[in-house]
Amino acid sequence: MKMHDAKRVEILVEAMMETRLTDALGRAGVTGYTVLPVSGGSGRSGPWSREGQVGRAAGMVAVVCLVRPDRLDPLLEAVFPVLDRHIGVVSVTDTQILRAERF
Amino acid sequence: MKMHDAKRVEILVEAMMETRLTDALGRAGVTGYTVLPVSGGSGRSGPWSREGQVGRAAGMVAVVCLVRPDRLDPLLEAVFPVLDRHIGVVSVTDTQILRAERF
Amino acid sequence: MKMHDAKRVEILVEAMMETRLTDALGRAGVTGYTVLPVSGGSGRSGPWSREGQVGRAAGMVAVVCLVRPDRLDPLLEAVFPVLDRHIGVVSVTDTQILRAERF
Amino acid sequence: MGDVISLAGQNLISPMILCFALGMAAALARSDLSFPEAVAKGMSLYLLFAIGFKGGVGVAAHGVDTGLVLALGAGVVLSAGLPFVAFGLLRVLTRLSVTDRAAVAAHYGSISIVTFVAASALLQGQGIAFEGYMVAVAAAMEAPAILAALWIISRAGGRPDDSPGLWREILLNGSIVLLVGAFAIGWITGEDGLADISAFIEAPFRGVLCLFLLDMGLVAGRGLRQARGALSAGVLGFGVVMPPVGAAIGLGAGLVIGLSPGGVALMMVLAASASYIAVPAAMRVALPEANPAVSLTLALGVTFPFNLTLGIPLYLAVAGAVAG
Amino acid sequence: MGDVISLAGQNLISPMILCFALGMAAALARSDLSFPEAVAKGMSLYLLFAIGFKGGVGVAAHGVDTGLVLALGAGVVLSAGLPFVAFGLLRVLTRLSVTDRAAVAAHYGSISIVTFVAASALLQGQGIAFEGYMVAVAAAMEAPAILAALWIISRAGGRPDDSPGLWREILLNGSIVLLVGAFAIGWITGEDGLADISAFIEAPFRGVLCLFLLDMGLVAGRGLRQARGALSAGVLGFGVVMPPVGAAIGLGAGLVIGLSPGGVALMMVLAASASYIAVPAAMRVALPEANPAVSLTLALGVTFPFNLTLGIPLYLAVAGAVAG
Amino acid sequence: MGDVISLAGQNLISPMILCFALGMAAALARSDLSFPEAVAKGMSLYLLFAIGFKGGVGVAAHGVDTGLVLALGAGVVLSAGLPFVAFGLLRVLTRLSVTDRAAVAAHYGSISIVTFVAASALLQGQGIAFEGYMVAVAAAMEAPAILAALWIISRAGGRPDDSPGLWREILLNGSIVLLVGAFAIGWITGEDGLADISAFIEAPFRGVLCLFLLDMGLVAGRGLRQARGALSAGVLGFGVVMPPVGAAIGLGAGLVIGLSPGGVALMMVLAASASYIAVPAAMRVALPEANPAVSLTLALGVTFPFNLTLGIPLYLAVAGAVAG
Ligand SMILES: Nc1ncnc2c1ncn2[C@@H]1O[C@H](COP(=O)(O)O)[C@@H](O)[C@H]1O
Ligand SMILES: Nc1ncnc2c1ncn2[C@@H]1O[C@H](COP(=O)(O)O)[C@@H](O)[C@H]1O
Ligand SMILES: Nc1ncnc2c1ncn2[C@@H]1O[C@H](COP(=O)(O)O)[C@@H](O)[C@H]1O
Ligand code: NA
Ligand code: NA
Ligand code: NA
Repeated sequence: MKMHDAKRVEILVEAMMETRLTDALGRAGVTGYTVLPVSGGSGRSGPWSREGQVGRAAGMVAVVCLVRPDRLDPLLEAVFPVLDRHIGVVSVTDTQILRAERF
Repeated sequence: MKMHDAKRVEILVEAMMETRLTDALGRAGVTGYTVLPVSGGSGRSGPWSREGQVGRAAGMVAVVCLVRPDRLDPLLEAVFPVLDRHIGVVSVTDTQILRAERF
Repeated sequence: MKMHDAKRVEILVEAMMETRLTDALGRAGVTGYTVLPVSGGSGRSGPWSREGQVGRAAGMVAVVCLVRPDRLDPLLEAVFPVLDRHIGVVSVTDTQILRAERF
Repeated sequence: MGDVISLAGQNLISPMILCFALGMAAALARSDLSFPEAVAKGMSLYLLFAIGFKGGVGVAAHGVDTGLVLALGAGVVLSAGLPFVAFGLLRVLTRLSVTDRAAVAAHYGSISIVTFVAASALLQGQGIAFEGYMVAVAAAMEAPAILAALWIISRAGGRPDDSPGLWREILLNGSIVLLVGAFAIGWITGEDGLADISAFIEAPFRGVLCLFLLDMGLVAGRGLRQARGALSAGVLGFGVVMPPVGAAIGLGAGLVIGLSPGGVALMMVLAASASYIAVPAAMRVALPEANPAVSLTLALGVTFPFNLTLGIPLYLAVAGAVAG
Repeated sequence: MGDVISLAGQNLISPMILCFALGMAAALARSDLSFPEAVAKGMSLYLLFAIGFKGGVGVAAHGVDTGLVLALGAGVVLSAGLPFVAFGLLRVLTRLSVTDRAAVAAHYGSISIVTFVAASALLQGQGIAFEGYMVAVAAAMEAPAILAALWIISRAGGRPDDSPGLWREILLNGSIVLLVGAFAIGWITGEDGLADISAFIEAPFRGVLCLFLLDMGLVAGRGLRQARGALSAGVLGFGVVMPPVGAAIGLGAGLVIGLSPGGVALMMVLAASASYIAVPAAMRVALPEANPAVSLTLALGVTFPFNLTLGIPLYLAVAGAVAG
Repeated sequence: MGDVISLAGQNLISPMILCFALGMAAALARSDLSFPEAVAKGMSLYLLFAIGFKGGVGVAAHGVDTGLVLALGAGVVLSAGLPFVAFGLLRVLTRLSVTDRAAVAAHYGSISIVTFVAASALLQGQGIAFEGYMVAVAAAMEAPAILAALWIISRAGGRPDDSPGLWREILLNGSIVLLVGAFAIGWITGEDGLADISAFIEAPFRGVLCLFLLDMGLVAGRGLRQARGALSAGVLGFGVVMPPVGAAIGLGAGLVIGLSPGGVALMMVLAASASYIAVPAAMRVALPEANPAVSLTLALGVTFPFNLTLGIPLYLAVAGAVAG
């Protein structure tokens, strides 16, 4: 089946910043992304879990964007200022996609 | 540690099609997959979120399959007709797995 | 933007083993990981789903660790004994990360 | 006339309506107020169970006669017929594609159980009796509209996905099974069964309904905000014209089969309401090319609030005047 | 005898049983009706809290005597002893591996709190009193069976994972802590505490139990559907033979320590029931090679419905006849 | 004095406090007892809706006078002023950075609605009346403290993120909107509205509060366990010194504006309590460099239990003695 090169960008970011991040993605012309819930984790600031939590202060989400390789740089440039002072981890993986006309 | 080449296929598909997709995977001999919940996203048809929703019409799931490279093509051929007319994004990434005897 | 080579380790493990796994990661010096919920799946032991379940016996979680390449082996060696007799799938993917000073 | 206005006025300042309005206002103002998906589903399961059970107890109490069969038949005919009316009206009022028109038509032939619940709560508040089996009529009206829409689209050269799996999904979808199952349990266990669990399904019912309507307001408001632009004036117009048209047809049906005034009012409500749970899901499978934002926003963001605020009191007053 | 049948018949058409049947039927028919995991857990937390609290209030009201200590002791002995009975019976009836037999035996030595809750609801419905501390006995019976099963498997040359972490997990697992904690709070605050929150933990209790049983029916039905084939006739037979055997042993224990007829019935129910929450989780850790589909489907899909429909009325009638 | 002790003693063995203690003990013992996030949020939505609604009904019943305006004004002044007191006290007692001190100060200027709910439940249990609009005062006290803290940090050379988006988020955050919205609905619909849904928002209220406090105990205990070490003795000391200091200032404010004894007690409670929902979220956005473990653990793990067990009875007794 015909596949096309693409990048899978996975952004783990604190939940409070989700809207700011997706707004920034939108401004950078990235309208395709998917948000996955995160139930817990651990980092330099220690472990955390969403269990029984009401407030949104402790918690993260995973935002996954599949983009054409040439769209990667604008995406990262848009994302960076949002994450700058905030908790967030960005990874970029080479991947292949079906139906590239959608991207 | 001994690792083996494999493909990580990630299928983002609208929730209503989950059973049809996994049935198709089963028919193609792919019995190993894992389903992750998705809480929101955005695409050409605009943004959406599962918050407060009762119906299943708006919503997606992420189905992750790890397969041996030679099993990729049958998998994609089985998946394609299900996704054809539906919302769905398929990405395939090279990866390495432990304990390949399981796949 | 400056990116750094890294490994994305994704461990699908039965929910009962989550704490043992993250404890083992901690002992191996891996303090950064993120846990994603899993809603269902299928394997050699058949399909399962979390819907309506109260007990934790049937169910998995996905633990994602981004590590520097040289930290991969200790990580896998720490993880292996925990998974040895248990349900679990480990995949390792080459990736690139921003802000490597955090890892 | 004065009565209609005063009833509508009273209705407008009931906790139920105000909760819906609060939700809608919060969503339009972009507040982050939201209910977790699991809580929304939990409330919906509770409401379906309670309304089904109480309907069944009502049938057990008053016995069952030919009325039940007639009403079920009328419901099926309405549900299968209304999509044609809606499809025609959409051609006149909008420029939607045939596929989108068929999808919207399926929503309006089918019913909204929460509108039904809100109407029966209002009837109960006013001490107006109605046939317990109307909840079974509601269940019977979910599916025929889908069949009608698929027939319309096939005749227009479309290619709906109507595999057998789809039919099992539609007929055994969770809300129908729970509604009909709870109805059957209520019928079998009758007043004794109700006594057993009435502190759970009767006492807190209206309060849960308020919170659920708050959540629906949030979802409807968010939909409206995100879909601005997708909805032309003609489409919006359809959303408030179709309910009274449907209600008028429902009125005829209710009178013909001889329902009580309360029953006629509920038949009007069912005909006037549009599905926003079962049909949207079925349409995603059967007519994936239809734009879900159009039909869902119309059903939940326009027709539902219209019925909730103005429609229901109007239908009640008309039913009272004509059938009373 | 006629009484047993009429009691069983009445029980079979109670909302509780019918809800379970509805869930099971819906799952077997592949309906998509389902409860979100969070809602199921929420209902289970509610039921554990309410039943524990009410048990504690019962002890506060009637004082505590040597009966409590005797009953706890009897519970521990039963829980540790029944796995040996189950293990032997499984060797006769099935071809399961030693590991699977040990895992199943652990489930049947331990208890199902929902079966206990359903039985006490039935007792209350019939106005039969029982010792409030029976809920503490239920808690005490969760863990010893696991120890017994691990001992069995070790003697058979197996290699269970019995690290200290496991023991903390078993003894401090969420349902035991909540049940015992709520029991303690009920005991400390007594009737005053109950008056404070009875509108929450008493009035809606049976209704919540109905919905929870509906969910259990869904999960049990799905399990049966997916595990068809994994369960031989012998395994299925064990699922209905073991409960009466356990109940008979529980009857003896209850009579020896001098419980009231209601207490004897509950002791029988505890002995007859099989764990489907705590033990399955512990077995995944300690005996990962055991096939969870076998023991879980057996406990939840066979033994639980058997006890719910036929077992409980039978145990009640026997307890009434022998201890009454 | 004896009265204070007996009131505190009674309070300590109420189901509410014992539930919180159970949760904390379970978390410290590393039990896996936990509430799903969705259930915790569902309970919190219920409590906010119920307390807001009942406050509004209270205002509808007793009419509104200048007292409401004065109390709102006093609340805003307290919320904006207390952060300065807290900031100063933190400089004396701790070695926290300026950023962390400002973040903690924002938490203590703002309020904890569950502390308010627990206090009003205690007042109701004792038959002490209070102004219904105190719930609106609670809502008004959420945001000013954040503004004050950002002003403090700016003056200290810090660089808070105070974009306009932040202000919409703070003022329209879900809990404020729900509380104020429910208050308005209660006010509009009055006693009739309450009669409609009191079986939902009044009868089960205290029971839901117990389960919610159990969950809060679990979260607080887990936070304490994970943050051991992050909290020095000075920081812990601040957590128990600041509440009485705030309460004393709240007492002055309540007396000046002439609240009833019950109202004065609640004003003290508001001033003494620290936010653990709205402010932590706002601080993550505005002051990301502040360590959330410090302020959240302090507010939820130290100050909340202190107020719940000792603080509230103390403030009640003082308010009764001074304003009674
Ligand atoms: N190396 C990593 N791999 C995966 N997730 C991480 C990693 N480092 C941090 N995280 C996530 O980011 C959160 C905050 O990290 P930190 O700022 O280091 O405390 C953690 O709780 C994890 O959820
Ligand atoms: N490039 C992308 N990367 C990640 N997810 C996407 C992408 N495009 C679409 N999606 C997901 O697929 C859904 C439907 O996309 P669309 O059909 O373009 O509206 C979106 O709401 C996203 O959840
Ligand atoms: N190839 C695979 N790809 C993704 N997930 C898998 C795969 N194999 C197994 N799993 C997951 O691991 C669980 C247990 O697998 P098994 O031990 O084979 O029954 C399954 O239910 C899936 O959630
Ligand atoms: Na209709
Ligand atoms: Na047992
Ligand atoms: Na305060």
